[in-house]
Amino acid sequence: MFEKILIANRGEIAVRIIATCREMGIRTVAVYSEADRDALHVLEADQAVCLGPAEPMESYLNMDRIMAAARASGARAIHPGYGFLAENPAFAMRCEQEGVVFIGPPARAIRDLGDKTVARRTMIESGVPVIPGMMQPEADPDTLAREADRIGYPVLIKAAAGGGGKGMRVVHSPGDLAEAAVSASSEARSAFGNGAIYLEKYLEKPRHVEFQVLADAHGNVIHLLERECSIQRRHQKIIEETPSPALTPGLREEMGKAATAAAKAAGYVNAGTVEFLLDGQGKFYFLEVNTRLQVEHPVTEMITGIDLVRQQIEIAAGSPLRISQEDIVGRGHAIECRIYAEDPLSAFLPSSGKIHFVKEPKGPGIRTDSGVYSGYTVPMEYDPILSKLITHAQNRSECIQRMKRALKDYVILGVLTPIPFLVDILSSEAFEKGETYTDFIDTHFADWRPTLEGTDLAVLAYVVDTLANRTRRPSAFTAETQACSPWLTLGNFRP
Amino acid sequence: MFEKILIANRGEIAVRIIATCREMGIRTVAVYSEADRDALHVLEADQAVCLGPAEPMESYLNMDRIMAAARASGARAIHPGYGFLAENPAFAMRCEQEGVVFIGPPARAIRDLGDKTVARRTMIESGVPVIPGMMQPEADPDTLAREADRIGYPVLIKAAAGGGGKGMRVVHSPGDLAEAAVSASSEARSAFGNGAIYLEKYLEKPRHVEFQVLADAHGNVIHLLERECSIQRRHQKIIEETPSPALTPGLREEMGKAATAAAKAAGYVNAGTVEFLLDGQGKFYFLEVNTRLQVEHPVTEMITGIDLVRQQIEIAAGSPLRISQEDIVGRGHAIECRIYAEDPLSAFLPSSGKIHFVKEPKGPGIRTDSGVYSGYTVPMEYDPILSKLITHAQNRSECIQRMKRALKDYVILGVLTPIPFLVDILSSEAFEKGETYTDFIDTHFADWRPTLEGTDLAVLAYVVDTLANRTRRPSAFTAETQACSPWLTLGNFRP
Amino acid sequence: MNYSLRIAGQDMPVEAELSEQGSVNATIAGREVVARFRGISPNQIHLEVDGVGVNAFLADDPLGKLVNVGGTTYLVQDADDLARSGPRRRGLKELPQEVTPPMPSVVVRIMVGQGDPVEKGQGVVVVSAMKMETTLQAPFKGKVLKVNAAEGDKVMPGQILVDIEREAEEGKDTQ
Amino acid sequence: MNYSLRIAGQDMPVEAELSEQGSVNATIAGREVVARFRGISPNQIHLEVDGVGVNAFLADDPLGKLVNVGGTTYLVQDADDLARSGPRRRGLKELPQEVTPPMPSVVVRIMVGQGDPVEKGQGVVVVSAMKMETTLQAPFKGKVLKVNAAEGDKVMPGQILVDIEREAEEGKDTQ
Repeated sequence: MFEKILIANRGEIAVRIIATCREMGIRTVAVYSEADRDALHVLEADQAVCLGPAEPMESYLNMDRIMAAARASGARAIHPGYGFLAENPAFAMRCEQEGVVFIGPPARAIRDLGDKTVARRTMIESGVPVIPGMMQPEADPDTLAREADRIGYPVLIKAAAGGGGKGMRVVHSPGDLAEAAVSASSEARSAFGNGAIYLEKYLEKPRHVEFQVLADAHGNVIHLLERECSIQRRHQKIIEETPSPALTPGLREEMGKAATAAAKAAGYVNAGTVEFLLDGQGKFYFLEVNTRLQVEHPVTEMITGIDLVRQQIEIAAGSPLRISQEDIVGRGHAIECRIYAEDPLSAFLPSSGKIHFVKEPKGPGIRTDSGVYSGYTVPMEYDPILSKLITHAQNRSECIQRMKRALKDYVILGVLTPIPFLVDILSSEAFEKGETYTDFIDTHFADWRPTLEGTDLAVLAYVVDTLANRTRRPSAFTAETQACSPWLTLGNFRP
Repeated sequence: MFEKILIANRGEIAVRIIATCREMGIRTVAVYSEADRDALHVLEADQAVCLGPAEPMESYLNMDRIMAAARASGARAIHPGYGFLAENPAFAMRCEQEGVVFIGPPARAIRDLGDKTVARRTMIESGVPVIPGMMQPEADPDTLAREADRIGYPVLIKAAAGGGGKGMRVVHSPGDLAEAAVSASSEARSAFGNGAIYLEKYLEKPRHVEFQVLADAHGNVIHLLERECSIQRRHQKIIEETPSPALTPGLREEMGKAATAAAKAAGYVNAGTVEFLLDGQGKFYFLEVNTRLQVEHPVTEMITGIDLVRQQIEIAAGSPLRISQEDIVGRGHAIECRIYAEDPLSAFLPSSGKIHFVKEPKGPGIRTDSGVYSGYTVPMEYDPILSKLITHAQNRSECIQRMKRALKDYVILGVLTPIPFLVDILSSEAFEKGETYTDFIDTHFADWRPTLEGTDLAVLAYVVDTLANRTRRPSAFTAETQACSPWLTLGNFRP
Repeated sequence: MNYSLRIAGQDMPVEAELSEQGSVNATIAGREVVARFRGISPNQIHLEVDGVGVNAFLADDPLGKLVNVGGTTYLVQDADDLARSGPRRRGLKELPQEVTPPMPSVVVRIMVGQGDPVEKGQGVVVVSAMKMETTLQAPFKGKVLKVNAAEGDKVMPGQILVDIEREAEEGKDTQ
Repeated sequence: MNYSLRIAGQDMPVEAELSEQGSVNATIAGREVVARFRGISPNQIHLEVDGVGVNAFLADDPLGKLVNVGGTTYLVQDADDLARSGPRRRGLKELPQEVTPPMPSVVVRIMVGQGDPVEKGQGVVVVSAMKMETTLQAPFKGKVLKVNAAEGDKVMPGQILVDIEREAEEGKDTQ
C-alpha cells in the first residue's frame, strides 16, 4: 500500500479523500494555490505544498508543478479528485511515465471515454444504446448548423472533453446556434483546456440515471447500483438520490449490466460512472462515462456501506476487488444536496466572500462533506461548492423528511446558499412523487421565491442582539467582501 | 400519530429523540431542571418546561411535575429515554391511568422484568438459561452471607431495580460483603428509588452480548441482531460494537431466538434489550432485559439502517411492525465509544465544569450523538455522559481505523474525557483480535498512562498563542469550575 | 428604542425594550411580541415566543446583520443608517444601468468595440467567475463610447466595463 | 521571550520568538524547533513543524491554557505564575492530607462520629457526584475531632468534612 498520497484537488473532495487516507494510515500531501492558503484541505493534510497563483492554470491545472510537488514530498500516488486534472489523459499519462500511480483509470481509457464521440462509437459497437447525435467534434459553424438540422431541434451542445454541465447549451432554434457554440466552446476550453464541442439530440423530460462501477486491474467489474441525478439547474446536478424512484428491479438489472458492459468495453479500471438518460417508456440511452470519483458518490456509499475512495486506492495499488456483484445490496434510501455558494434568486450566480459562521446539521443518518469553516473566505476563482449534505434513512419518504430537517438546521452566514430553495424542492408534491425529470426546476421552480416566514423573528433577534449589546469578535471584512456582497439580492427582494 | 411528545429526559438522548420527532413532524416538549436551563435538549425542543431544582427527585424523577408538564403542554405521549423514569413501572402505570401514552413497554412488563428475580423465574420457566443466583432480593446481611456461600465466591451484588452498573459490586471474600451490600443498596436507592439487591454467581472472563428486540402490540416480535458490550469500566459499558467478534452465524441465530422467546414470555411490547453473558465455550446465560432504549442503540441503527426511536414511537402509536425478521440483515460493522466527562487517570472520576470548546469529528461513517456545545457547563448532578461517538465501516478492522481517526479528531476543552484511553484500547492487539471480555480493562489497561507524545507541540502552541497575543472571548469562569478543575490530575501526572 | 429595519425589501418599524433580564417587549410593524431570550454563544440567541423555542443565528456583515431563523438567512439593516450613508446600493435584480459585473470576475470576451451601436439587452461583455460565464447586456439602446476592459482583466462590481451613450428612444426614455 | 512551562508534571524551559510574520523559533527543553503558524480561529492554530502540519486547539482555563494536539488535551501552565501564586494546588493523585471531596458532591453517609478513633485509609465519609459514590478515607491514623458535614450536604473540594487529630505513628510520621 502507498505510504503517502498527493491529492491534486481542493475543497470538500480533498478533505473527504484525506479522511479515508488517514483511516488507512496513509500520509497525505495537499496542494494549494495562493488563494487557498487557509483552505480546509490544507489544514487537514499532513503536508501542504503551494503550487502558485490562484488561476487554475498556474496551480491546480499545472501538471509540472503538481508532479514537482509529488517528487519533493515523496508521494508515490496522486488522487485527482473530480474536476481539474481528474479526467485529463495527459496527466494520467504523465503520472505513468514518471512512475507515480494515478488513482484513476488508465490514460487510454480516460482519453477514449473522455472524447465522447469515441465513447459513443465504443458503446454502439458493444450494443449499448446511445442518443442520436454527432460522431465527431466540430468547430465549423456551418457544419454544426447542418448537423443540427439533421438531428432536429432542440439540440444539445456538449463539450467533448468535459462534464458537470460546463460547456453545455440547449439550442432551440437555428438562430441561437452560432453564439451558443462559441460560448460553450470557450467555457469548455477554460474548464478543461479543450474547446472541442459536438451536438446531440436533446431529449425532453428524461431522467438522468447513472451507475457507479468499480473495475480492478484483474478484469473484475461490478456496479454499485444507480444514482438518479435529474434535479439540475444550469445543467448541473444539485440533488441526487439512490435508489431512483423510476427503476424497477428488472430495469435496474438491465441497466447495471449495460454499465458493466460499457466499462469492460472501454478497458476500464478504478471507479467510474456510466451515465444514462432514461425516458418515460423505460428506454435508456448511454450518455457518457465519468472517469473519476463523482461529486455524488456519497449516496452510493450510504446505501451500499462501501467506502469508494478506499476502493479506488486499493484498486490503484493493484489489489483485486474483495467484493462481488452479489455483495452489493442497497440498504434504505440516500439523498445528497449540494450546497453551493450561490444565489437561488439570481440565476444561481456564484456568491464568494467570507463565511462568518457555519453550523452543520447533526443526527442519525446525516453526513456533511464540507470544505469550509467559520471564518473561511470562499475564493472566487473556483467552483463554488461549499459542501454536500447527505441523508440516509430506511425509505425515500423518511429520507426526504430527514433531509428537510437537516437543511433547516444548516446555518451558513456570509455567503448565499440555495438551502431555502432545496427545502422547497424537497417539500414539493412533484419531488415527493418522484417526478424527477431533468426539466424539474424549469417546470416547477422557475419562478421560485422564498416564503420569508421568519422576518418577524429575524427582526426580533436583531433587536435583542443590539439591545443586549452583545459583542462579537469583529470579522475582518475584506474589501472584496464589501464589494461583492450578494446579500443585496435578498435584501432587495420584494415578494 | 402523536402531534406532540414530551421527552422526560435530558442530555444526548433527549436531543437524539427530538431529532427523530422533528423528522416525523411531531412537536417536542423538553423538560429540564434549574441546572439544565441552557442544556442542548432545551434549546432544540419546540417547547420547554422547567420541572424544579437540580436534584433528580425534584425534577427528572418527579412524576407529579412531569405529568403536570405533559398536561399543560398538551403532549399526548411521553418518551422516557434511558435512566431516570425509563424503567419505573409506577411511572408507566401512571401514564396509562392519566391517558398519556408511555413510549415504552407496558407497566407490567417493566415491573416483571425490572425485578430481576421475577425475570429470572420467567426465563427459567421459558427454558432460557440463567446464571446461578438468588431468586429473591434480600436486605438481611446474614441471609446474604449464607446465599453468597451457597453460590460460591466471587459473587456479584446487583440492584433488583436497576441497570448500567449502578448498585453493582463484585465481592471476592466474605469479609467485604456487608459494607459492599450497604453501599450498593444506597446507590441503587439513589439511582432508581429502590434499594433492593440480590446476589448471583460472578462469571470470570465472560462477554456481555445483548440482543435488541422490537415487539409490537399485535404479537409480532423480532430481534435486530446483537451488540457486544464487554468493554466496561466500573461495570459500565464504554465501548460497544456489532457484530460481536465472538458470534458464529449459528450462535447468533440461537441467541436471537432466545431473545425473542424471552420478550414473548414477558409479554413485551416496544423496544427492549435482552442481555446475555457468553462464556468461552459458546454457552450463554440470560442476564436481564433492559426495558428501554439503550445508550448503545446507535450501533444497531448503523448496521440495520433502522431508526429505533421511530420504531418506538410507531409501536407506541399502535402500528404493527412493518419489518419482519427476514428484513434484518446486518451491514458492515459499527462501534460506539461513550464520551464521559471523567478522568481516566483517576478511577474515571466524573469531571464537571465548563466546556470552553468542542469540535466534533466528521466524515463518512461517523456519527456523534451529543448533548453538549462550546460554552456549555456540565452540571455535577447527573450522569456524566457528554456524547457518543459512533463509526460504521465495511468491516471490523476498517471500523476500528475509522474510530481511532475520529477519536483523535474529537476536541473537548474544559472537562477531562477518556479519549486518549479509548484510542489506546482501540489500538491494542487484544481489542484488534476481538479478545473482548468483561475484564478487558482490568486485564490490559489497569495501569494505563497516556503516552504524552505531543508535549513539545502543545508547549509550542502555547507560546505561539501567547506571543501572537491572540485574544479569545474570555470564558465566564464560575467558582465551581475553579474549585473542581480536574486538570490538576493530568497536570500532576508523572510518566 | 425605536428602529426602522429593512428586511427582504420591506421597511419595518420596530419598538423594543428589554423589560427585565432575559425578556423583551417589542412591537414589530404594529404586531406586539413578548419574548424571553438568552445568548447561547456569540452567534446564537435562543428566543421563546408564545411558548415556542426558536434558535436565531447571527453574524455581523458590512451591510447589516445576517440572521438565520428556521433555515432561512435574512439580511437585516438599519434603514436610518442606510439613509444616512447615502443612496441605497443597487441590487442584482434591478435593471442595471451600467455594464458592470455582479461579482468579482475575469473578462472572457468583449463583443463590441468603440463606436458600435448597441440594442437594449444586447450582450456586450462576457465575464467568468467561479467557472461560470455571465453575459453582461447593454442596459439601453445607444452607442459604445469606450471599452474600459480587456480580455483577461480581473474586474470588480461597480467597475464600468463599457461606457454607452444612451440614444433617445421614443416615449418614456426621453423624459 | 523565556518561559518556564509546566506540562504533564514536567517543567520545561522554553525560549521563543516570532522571527517574522507567521514563523516561530523556539528552544524547548534544549530542543530547537522552527515552525510556521497561523491562527485559524480563536481556538485553533495551525502549525507546520519540519514540513508536517499540526492543528492545535486552545482554550483559556483558570489554571492555564488547555491545548489539544493529536487527540490529547494538555494543561500547560506558566511555572513562574504558579510560583508567584503560592504553593501548587494539590492533585487528585497525591495522597490527600485532608478529608475533602475531589469534586463538588453530596454527602451520602458519614461513617464516623466525634471522638472516634480512625485508622489510616479507613472510610469516613461517602460522597456522591454525578451518580457515583466515592468513599473518602482517613489520611492518617488519629481521632475524629469534629465532623463538619451532615448527610445531604452539598460540599466542595477544599472543604474539610472531618477534622482528624493525627496520632503519632512509629517512625517517620512523628518527625
